[in-house]
Amino acid sequence: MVMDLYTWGILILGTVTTFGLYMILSGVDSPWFAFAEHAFVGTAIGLTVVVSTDYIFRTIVPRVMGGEWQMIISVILGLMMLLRVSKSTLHLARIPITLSAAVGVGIGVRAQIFSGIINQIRATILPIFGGGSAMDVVSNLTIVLSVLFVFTYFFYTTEIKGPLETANKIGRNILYLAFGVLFAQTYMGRLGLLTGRMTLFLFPTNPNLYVTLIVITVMVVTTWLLHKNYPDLLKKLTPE
Amino acid sequence: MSFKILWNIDRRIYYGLLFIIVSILLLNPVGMPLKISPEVKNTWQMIDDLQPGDFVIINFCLSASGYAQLQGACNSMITHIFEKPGVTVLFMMVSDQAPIMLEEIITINGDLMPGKTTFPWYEIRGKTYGEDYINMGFYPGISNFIAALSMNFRKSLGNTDWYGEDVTDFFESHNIQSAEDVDMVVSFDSDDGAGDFMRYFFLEYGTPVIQSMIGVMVANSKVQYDAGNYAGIVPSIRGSAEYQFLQNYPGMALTQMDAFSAVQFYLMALMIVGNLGYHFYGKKQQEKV
Amino acid sequence: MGIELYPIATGKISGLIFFAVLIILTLYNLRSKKVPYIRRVPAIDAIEEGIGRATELGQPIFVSCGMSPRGVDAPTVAGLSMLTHSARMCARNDVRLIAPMGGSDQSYTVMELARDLVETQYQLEGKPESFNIDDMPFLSGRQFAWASAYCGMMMREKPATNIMVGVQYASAVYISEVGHEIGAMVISGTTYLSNIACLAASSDYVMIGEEMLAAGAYLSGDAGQLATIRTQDIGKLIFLAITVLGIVILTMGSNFVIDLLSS
Amino acid sequence: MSILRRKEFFIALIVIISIFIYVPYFFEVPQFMSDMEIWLTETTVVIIAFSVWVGLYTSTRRELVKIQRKGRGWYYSGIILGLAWVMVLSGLVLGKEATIYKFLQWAFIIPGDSTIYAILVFYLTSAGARAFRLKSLESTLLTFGAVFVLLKQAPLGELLVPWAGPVAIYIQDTLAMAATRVFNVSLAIGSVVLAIRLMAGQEMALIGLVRRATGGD
Repeated sequence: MVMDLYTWGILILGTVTTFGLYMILSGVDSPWFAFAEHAFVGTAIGLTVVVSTDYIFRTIVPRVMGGEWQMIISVILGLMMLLRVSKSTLHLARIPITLSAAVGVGIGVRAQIFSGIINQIRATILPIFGGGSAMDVVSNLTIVLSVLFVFTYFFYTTEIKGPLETANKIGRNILYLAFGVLFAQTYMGRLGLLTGRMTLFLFPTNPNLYVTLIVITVMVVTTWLLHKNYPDLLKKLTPE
Repeated sequence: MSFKILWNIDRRIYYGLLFIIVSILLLNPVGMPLKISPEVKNTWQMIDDLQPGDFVIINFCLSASGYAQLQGACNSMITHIFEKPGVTVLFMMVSDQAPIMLEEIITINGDLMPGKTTFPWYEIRGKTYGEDYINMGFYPGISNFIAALSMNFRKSLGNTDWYGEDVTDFFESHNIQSAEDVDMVVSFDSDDGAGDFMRYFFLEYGTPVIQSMIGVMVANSKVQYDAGNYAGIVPSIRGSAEYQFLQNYPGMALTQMDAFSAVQFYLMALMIVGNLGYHFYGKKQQEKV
Repeated sequence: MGIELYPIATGKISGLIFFAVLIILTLYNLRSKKVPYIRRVPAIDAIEEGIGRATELGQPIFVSCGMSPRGVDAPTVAGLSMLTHSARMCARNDVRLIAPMGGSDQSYTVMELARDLVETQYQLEGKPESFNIDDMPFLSGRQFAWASAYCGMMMREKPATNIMVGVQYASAVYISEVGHEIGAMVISGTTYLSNIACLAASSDYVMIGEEMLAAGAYLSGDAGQLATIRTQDIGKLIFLAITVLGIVILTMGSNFVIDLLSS
Repeated sequence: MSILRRKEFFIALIVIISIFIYVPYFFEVPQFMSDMEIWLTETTVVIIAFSVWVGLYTSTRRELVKIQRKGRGWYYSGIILGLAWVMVLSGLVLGKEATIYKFLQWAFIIPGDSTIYAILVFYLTSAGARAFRLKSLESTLLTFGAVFVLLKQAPLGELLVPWAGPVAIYIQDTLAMAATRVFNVSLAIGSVVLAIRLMAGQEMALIGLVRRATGGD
């Protein structure tokens, strides 16, 4: 019985969430959308809090118990973060904020020097003549020249005129061509998300397509009715 | 006059048609041919070359949305790794929605161990929980955590798994002490989890990193793959379909490819319609204004 | 005690040199306090146009400084500059500013910062009472929960302009199209190239990656930030010079530069 | 005025932290320095884990105020507040395997998250139909780039227009790749410079210390 309630609840509420959120496509405000949106935000906040706190209890607390005194300081610094909620203790919360900003920026940047800069130079140093087919020569030459042209588009402190202006324009055009390519690639990626979602919907593992369809019909009809006949009620039912 | 209609199509008509096309082709797949790209073949080979005694981290930086797309890659790659004899596996997540999705993957591909009724006690392709694989669950702070993991491997992970079981024996019996003992990292990403593994594991210890990522990340990951930062990539749904094909794993990724082709032609058709509308009607209207 | 006594870790010499050069350049540029020439990017005019539009129509504007999933980083700084600038313009023209905050686990700190910065702008304009903290709500630390709440707010408030800069992931297209649907002018800028490609198709104005950083520095008017742009340009020149040198030497049959970079 | 409020204290803190972060990375240092580096990194993870409670607090406060005011649609605030706290209490008190906790995840989070991602295709379609018009040189280039890749990606497209595939691969692997690379490099340089500015005490506004008055005032 409890298990039934569980499956049916997930089916119905899941459908309400899914189609409530799809309703934004219609461009019409609907209480179902508002419900789905707020329920999603609420549970999402809750989930983050639970898993983060669980990490503290599962990993950090045993280490403190195990006699790692330096972790006690970490926990104290973490707790100091909570002082941010009051104006009088706000300055104390700046210590952990400074620490996490400085460490976060530091560990990110030091590795980026290699992965983002040095290794990229290495990958751009391509043999233009010598070895390889004519096609290789053409593509290597294109890569090198495109890199040069696009870079000129990203110079901000030099006045763009003369030959630099031509290079800048070519760079900009290459960039737009690249945007077209990337749009198409991204489109395909997003399409994967839609077909993935539709697959789950059309071939549900926990099936009752009829229930889903009934729920959707109810949602569509109520929204339509509210819109046509009871605009005041609709206003009352949606948040400001 | 007819071009006026083309210029003023309501976007809801676009949406409705798209919905219908996808539904029809998913329900009645045609079965179009598929070419295997070299990078997926290469990645498949790398996983196939895993030796007994190798230790693999499988990381999820995947939200529920990305799972809908990478389902095929998750299932086929994970079973491939689990089919290699003597390989030990550690699951970890840096996305808070991932634990519940991993449980689904395990239920699909594994069976409960005899005498057990709950998670984590599942057997997948002959590997048993606690001996051949463990699930360490979620850790906060994506890049910061992975950095900490590379420096202080055992302590960052802790001794209890996601379900509160003590897993000290697992690490000791397989002699896993530091990040240098990791032989491969596989990351399923809808955020840049593999990028962090690449920066802190590959650049530090040379650990090969394989990424399977959602569509929007493909362009960036390809650049990293070409620069030699990633050892392998399985890009989005197409990569998933190819991997499923190589692995002979039955699944939806292959059937989704039909809907793919059709919708891309649909977009091209819309582009033509939009251009006709613009050049024969909209342009004049805009010039008038 | 001398740190230089420790041997350099293997394979890190090239990175260390690059880093050191950038440190020296930045410190030099900061000290000289010389404000360099900065190319004016079209997006700046777009922001002014957008706020002007809101003033005319008497509608609010939406500004987002990004999801900041990696905490405080360069694009987020640009986003905050843009938010600060918009806040000042809004306070001056009595336009209501709505800035939905959140989007990632690390956005909590950025949120407090943004609130501080915006409140200061209202105080500087002499209208502290116009600042309303509820117009900068926290809409959860999850990307899509944040985005759907953002769109819900937009559909209800019907803003004249929607400006979103900083780190924006896939949700940016969603927000931008909803913005377009309700008739808002959409100005966006982000650092993820695939996203920019999509935003270029759906926004009215788009800032391409570094253009956004330059615009942020330009708007902030802070000599230090402007000097940073100069350093970045020099950094790019160094990158180009090494690449070209490497290609020339490689063509002559030597792997010298590649080996140097690997050391 | 205590030392904890002074700007110099924070700059010193940043510089000390930076030394422990950068030096062990580039040099072979004694053990205590790498221990410090490890501790600092682990501490940030702990701080992030705690800071989510600040987020919970601020949203609770905001929604409570809304409920008190009883404005239009105030009960939606009740939904946020109620669900957030039911999640927190069930997850922490009853455990992660609790039925109610899993139920809420499957009912709201998983469908919500995947739906919004899927909606993007619809919006991209309408954006594409609108943007790909041969108006100017830029939009023409945008359109051509997209068409070739679309033809290549759809298996049927390669059969109908066989030469589209190689052209698309050429554009993808040279021009688009170069643009992406330049883009990433310039951002990487930007981040490095930002890190240096932080060390130089130029970005104190970012830790909330100095309220930066910006240009024009």
